Amino acid sequence: MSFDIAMTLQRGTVRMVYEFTAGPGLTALFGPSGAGKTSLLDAVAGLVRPAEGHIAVSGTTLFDRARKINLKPEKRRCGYVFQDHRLFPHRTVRTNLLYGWRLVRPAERWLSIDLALDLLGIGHLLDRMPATLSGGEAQRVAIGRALLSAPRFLLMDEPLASVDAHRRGEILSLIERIRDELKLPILYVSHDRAEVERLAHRIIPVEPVHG
Amino acid sequence: MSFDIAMTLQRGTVRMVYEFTAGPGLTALFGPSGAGKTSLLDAVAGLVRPAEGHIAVSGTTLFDRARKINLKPEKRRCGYVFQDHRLFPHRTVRTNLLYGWRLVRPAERWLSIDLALDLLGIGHLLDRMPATLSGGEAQRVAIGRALLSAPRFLLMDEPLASVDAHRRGEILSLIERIRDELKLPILYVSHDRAEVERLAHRIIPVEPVHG
Amino acid sequence: MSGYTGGYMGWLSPEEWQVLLLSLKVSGVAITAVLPLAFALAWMLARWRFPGKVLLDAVVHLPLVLPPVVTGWLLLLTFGTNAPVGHFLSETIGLTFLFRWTGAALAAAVMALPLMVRAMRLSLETVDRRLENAARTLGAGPWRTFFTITLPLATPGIMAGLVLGLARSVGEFGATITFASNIPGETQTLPLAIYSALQLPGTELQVARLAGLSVLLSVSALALSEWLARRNAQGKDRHVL
Amino acid sequence: MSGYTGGYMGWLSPEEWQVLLLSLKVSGVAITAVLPLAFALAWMLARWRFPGKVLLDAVVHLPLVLPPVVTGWLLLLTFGTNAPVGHFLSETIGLTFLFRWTGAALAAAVMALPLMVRAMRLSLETVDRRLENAARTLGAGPWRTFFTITLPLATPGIMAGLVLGLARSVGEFGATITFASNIPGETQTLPLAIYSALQLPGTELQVARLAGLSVLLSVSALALSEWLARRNAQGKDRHVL
Amino acid sequence: AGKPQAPLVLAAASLQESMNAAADAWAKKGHPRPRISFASSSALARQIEAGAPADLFVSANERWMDKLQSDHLLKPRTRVSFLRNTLVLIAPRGSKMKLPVRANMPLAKALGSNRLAIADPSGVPAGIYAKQALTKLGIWNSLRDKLAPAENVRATLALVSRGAAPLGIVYGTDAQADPSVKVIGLFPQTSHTPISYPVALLAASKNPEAEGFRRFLISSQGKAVFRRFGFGTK
Ligand SMILES: Nc1ncnc2c1ncn2[C@@H]1O[C@H](COP(=O)(O)OP(=O)(O)OP(=O)(O)O)[C@@H](O)[C@H]1O
Ligand SMILES: Nc1ncnc2c1ncn2[C@@H]1O[C@H](COP(=O)(O)OP(=O)(O)OP(=O)(O)O)[C@@H](O)[C@H]1O
Ligand SMILES: [Mg+2]
Ligand SMILES: [Mg+2]
Repeated sequence: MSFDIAMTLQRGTVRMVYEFTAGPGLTALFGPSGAGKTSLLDAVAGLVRPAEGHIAVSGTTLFDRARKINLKPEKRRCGYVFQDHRLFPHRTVRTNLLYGWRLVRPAERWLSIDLALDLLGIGHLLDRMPATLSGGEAQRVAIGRALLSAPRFLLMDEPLASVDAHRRGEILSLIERIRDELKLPILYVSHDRAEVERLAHRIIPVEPVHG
Repeated sequence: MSFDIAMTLQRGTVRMVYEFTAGPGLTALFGPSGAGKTSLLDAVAGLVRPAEGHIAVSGTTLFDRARKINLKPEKRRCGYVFQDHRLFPHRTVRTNLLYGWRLVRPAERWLSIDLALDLLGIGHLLDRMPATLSGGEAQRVAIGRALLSAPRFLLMDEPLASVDAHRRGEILSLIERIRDELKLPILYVSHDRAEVERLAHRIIPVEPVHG
Repeated sequence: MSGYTGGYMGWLSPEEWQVLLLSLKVSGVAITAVLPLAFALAWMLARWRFPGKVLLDAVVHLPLVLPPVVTGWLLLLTFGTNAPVGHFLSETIGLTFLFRWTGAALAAAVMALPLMVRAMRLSLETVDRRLENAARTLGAGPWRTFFTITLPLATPGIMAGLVLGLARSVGEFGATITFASNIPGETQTLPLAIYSALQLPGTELQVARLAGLSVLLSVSALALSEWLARRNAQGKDRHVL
Repeated sequence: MSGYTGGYMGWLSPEEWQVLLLSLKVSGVAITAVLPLAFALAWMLARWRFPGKVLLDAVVHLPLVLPPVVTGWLLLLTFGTNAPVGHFLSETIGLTFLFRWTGAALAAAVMALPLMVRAMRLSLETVDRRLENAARTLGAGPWRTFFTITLPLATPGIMAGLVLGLARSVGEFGATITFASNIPGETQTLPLAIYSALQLPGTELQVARLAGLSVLLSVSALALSEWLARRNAQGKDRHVL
Repeated sequence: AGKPQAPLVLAAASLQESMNAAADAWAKKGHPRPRISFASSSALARQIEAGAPADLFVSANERWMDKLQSDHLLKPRTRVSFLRNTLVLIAPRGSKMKLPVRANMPLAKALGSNRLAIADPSGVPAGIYAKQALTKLGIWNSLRDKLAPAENVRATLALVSRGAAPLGIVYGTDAQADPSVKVIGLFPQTSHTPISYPVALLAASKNPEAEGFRRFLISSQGKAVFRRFGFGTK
């Protein structure tokens, strides 16, 4: 099982319940705005602590309330592309990209910097500060930063929302290669039907629970 | 002419040249990431000052370097949906929505609060702070805030990027009604072909100029 | 403190009351009066670019750098009855500082100024200009934008500036005694009363009581500011690891 | 200042040099030594929730609230040779404060502490926790996250704290003369030298020169900090109206 | 070890000029020049109580010396009161004020709406003496709300020389040292307890030079130095 998730999250007054298992490949999360997709990714990344339940990825338990397991985010080795980019504002594009890259053993890296720059089309931005990037440029740098940290699985929250059609095609191909050649499990959030249908092995509906 | 724009913008080392006129209705700006779409909207809103040229909307000159005209942003009466939302973090959703609404004479308003809440599906969020909203929720509040300020023209920068398909349909209908019934000029940025084809009377390509 | 009766342990003696109330008045007036100036200076330093900015910054910091006695002495040279500014103010608007509680307030204000400016400036510098721009497109003029967006977003720094300034003004001694003298009931604030008591042996208890009052005053201000800050932060919840 | 020769106008007299260098040493050591403590306190106040937080906050503010003479006196009672802490320190690590430049540094550090803590806390509170979370998902542990994300983002507050603290320590008088006394060459910093000069009639020029030195010292620090801040801000350009 | 170490002297701030001159004179005789820390007597006394490693204390008032003595912080039989001072009424140099010091003198009237500069009478020695004198002359009560109490004698002097106060009460030595004020009256010695400066060796002192300097201070040669600055000697 790539993902084995059964948990309850509490955010403010909202309570969200998730329960699914997913085999290898890319799993798309599909659901209306506010259903809890980002919250789910946050919990898998270890940034939000579930009230109940367990989270396992590729057979490794990341969280289990009953067994008192709660891996720290930095031990989970996820590549998280945030919905809001979260580039480090005090570092250049270059040092943003290298942030995670420097923290893994060279042998574990599976994407070369040159290839990432080329496929994402961000080679000319290396010396810029994030505040000067356009929306799509920032988004592509965020994707690059996550991939270069050599994660063991990917969490992608609308990674292509403001990327133009041409780049989108290239990045989709890259994601497909990661999915098929490296066989990384991927949790993918998108509102774009076409994107989801092209990429996903399965679609998990995320429905809002009110209570 | 809805939009009559001929200007040069300087951002960092990049110089961008725009020149187009557009008749009534919705004008889509289409172009690759980093081409300068957001910069164009910023200039029309009065947030960025062009190096050269002029900007006129519906016959009103907003900026003209030669004639030393440069209307302040608050006098331009644009409804700007920012690519990065820019909700006021210290105000509730309610007071964010009412911010512009309170500043126009009642007679000039063309959208009722109830209708906005209903169409955007944000009625249940009124007492929340922006930091607690999901990506799509924040985006819809940003749309509502811009529309409720009773603008005379709209600047929309990927307003539906992270809105789900169902809501997207409703909001597209709303934009169509604004376009057709109120006849507001609209500058619309989107990377979504389908969206652009449904909405736009014309498509202005924005191409990166390097120099 | 002249005429201290001692022995009255249960509550405050009349003299202690007098000193406490005067301290409250002096600090309160000083901080209230200097607040707009401090904010204006913070604004200029945070937002404007002009030649001599570092110089202005330095002048604002002066009361912090100079020994308080020197500051008091400079105040005397500027606002004394025979000094041009002091003479002018007393002739035109009847405002005199020398040996008056207003002088103590002036000294406290001057000493608090640099702390207030720094804290406010720090907050103003982190206010996101893009939000101000958003307010402008929604029809708010510069002033409305300032009052509805910039000012509220800078609240933490303003609060910090108020607390620092208040604490500093409550503790102000050197400039006050030099400029406004140590007149019971008029300019004898808590630190001056403490100083008087410290001059003689065997007054430890009296000093401790007065110091305790200072602390009490400031702790109240602090607690109030923390409470306000917490109320202000409500709803701004963030991801918590 | 004992043995001031006067007349030597072109540059600094040997005594002035001595005072200046001592002031530099005292302030430098004080600020360097107290920086980690100030930051740790700022961190606790900004990030932790614990019972007694307001109390800790109040204790940190104490040196600001109390007249400096009282602070100096409390230091005497704590770090004097006859006092338990002072005795312990001098017996174990041979560190004595009384009548030593270390005492002047301790007094300066204590007085600078509240200003440093406040400014740093203000910046720490505005650091976006979501960026720290992002660093964690990229494989950085809490310490690395702290040093690569939190600390750099809090730089403006740390710089402001340093400047305020330095300025305050350069101007510190009351606690120093009470605790460390006024010994030329050992504890006579600029403010104490100014005090000594003020005790004599006809020393206005000398006072002005010494005060000028204080100002020079602080303006240099200020200019340096502004320059660093500007260098730091480069590239972070924002929409400008 | 070679040269003997210089003793550390704690002296009241008002002795700054005279004590430095005395130290210079002592150094001229081939001794190491004493290091002197000038501050208010109360601050210095508290430092001694806290265990300050000093050798000699010269106080501007007897009360603190009494306190130290009763706490056994002085070397027995080394305390000597060796200087005297006077109390004078001063005005700015240009003042035309004529006001003989006597019982029921019209000081309050002479002040008008101005204030009398005085060292803080609730603690600072010069202020305490001034209060005694004004009480003895029967005019203390009439002056109660006409006082401008200052931090110390020098600050009092500054208030007068800057014109902030038209009249002030300071030590004779201070008035003599400051050319911008003039003495317009001398308070009778009988109107206040004698103004005397005691010196004593501290119990903690280990410096062999200290006793020599103390003896020099109270010798006729030493006293001569202080007389030059207007002090009386015993
Ligand atoms: N301060 C700056 N220095 C250098 N280049 C800048 C600066 N600010 C903006 N730019 C560049 O200007 C170009 C136009 O940016 P803009 O945000 O207008 O693009 P956009 O068309 O909106 O792109 P997107 O679709 O990605 O949002 C980008 O290439 C951007 O990197
Ligand atoms: N502090 C909070 N208080 C109340 N509700 C909260 C809080 N934080 C999050 N929520 C709510 O939790 C729900 C899930 O949010 P989440 O960000 O996971 O949605 P999402 O599925 O990612 O939506 P989108 O597609 O719009 O990004 C939303 O309805 C949001 O408003
Ligand atoms: Mg989301
Ligand atoms: Mg854009």
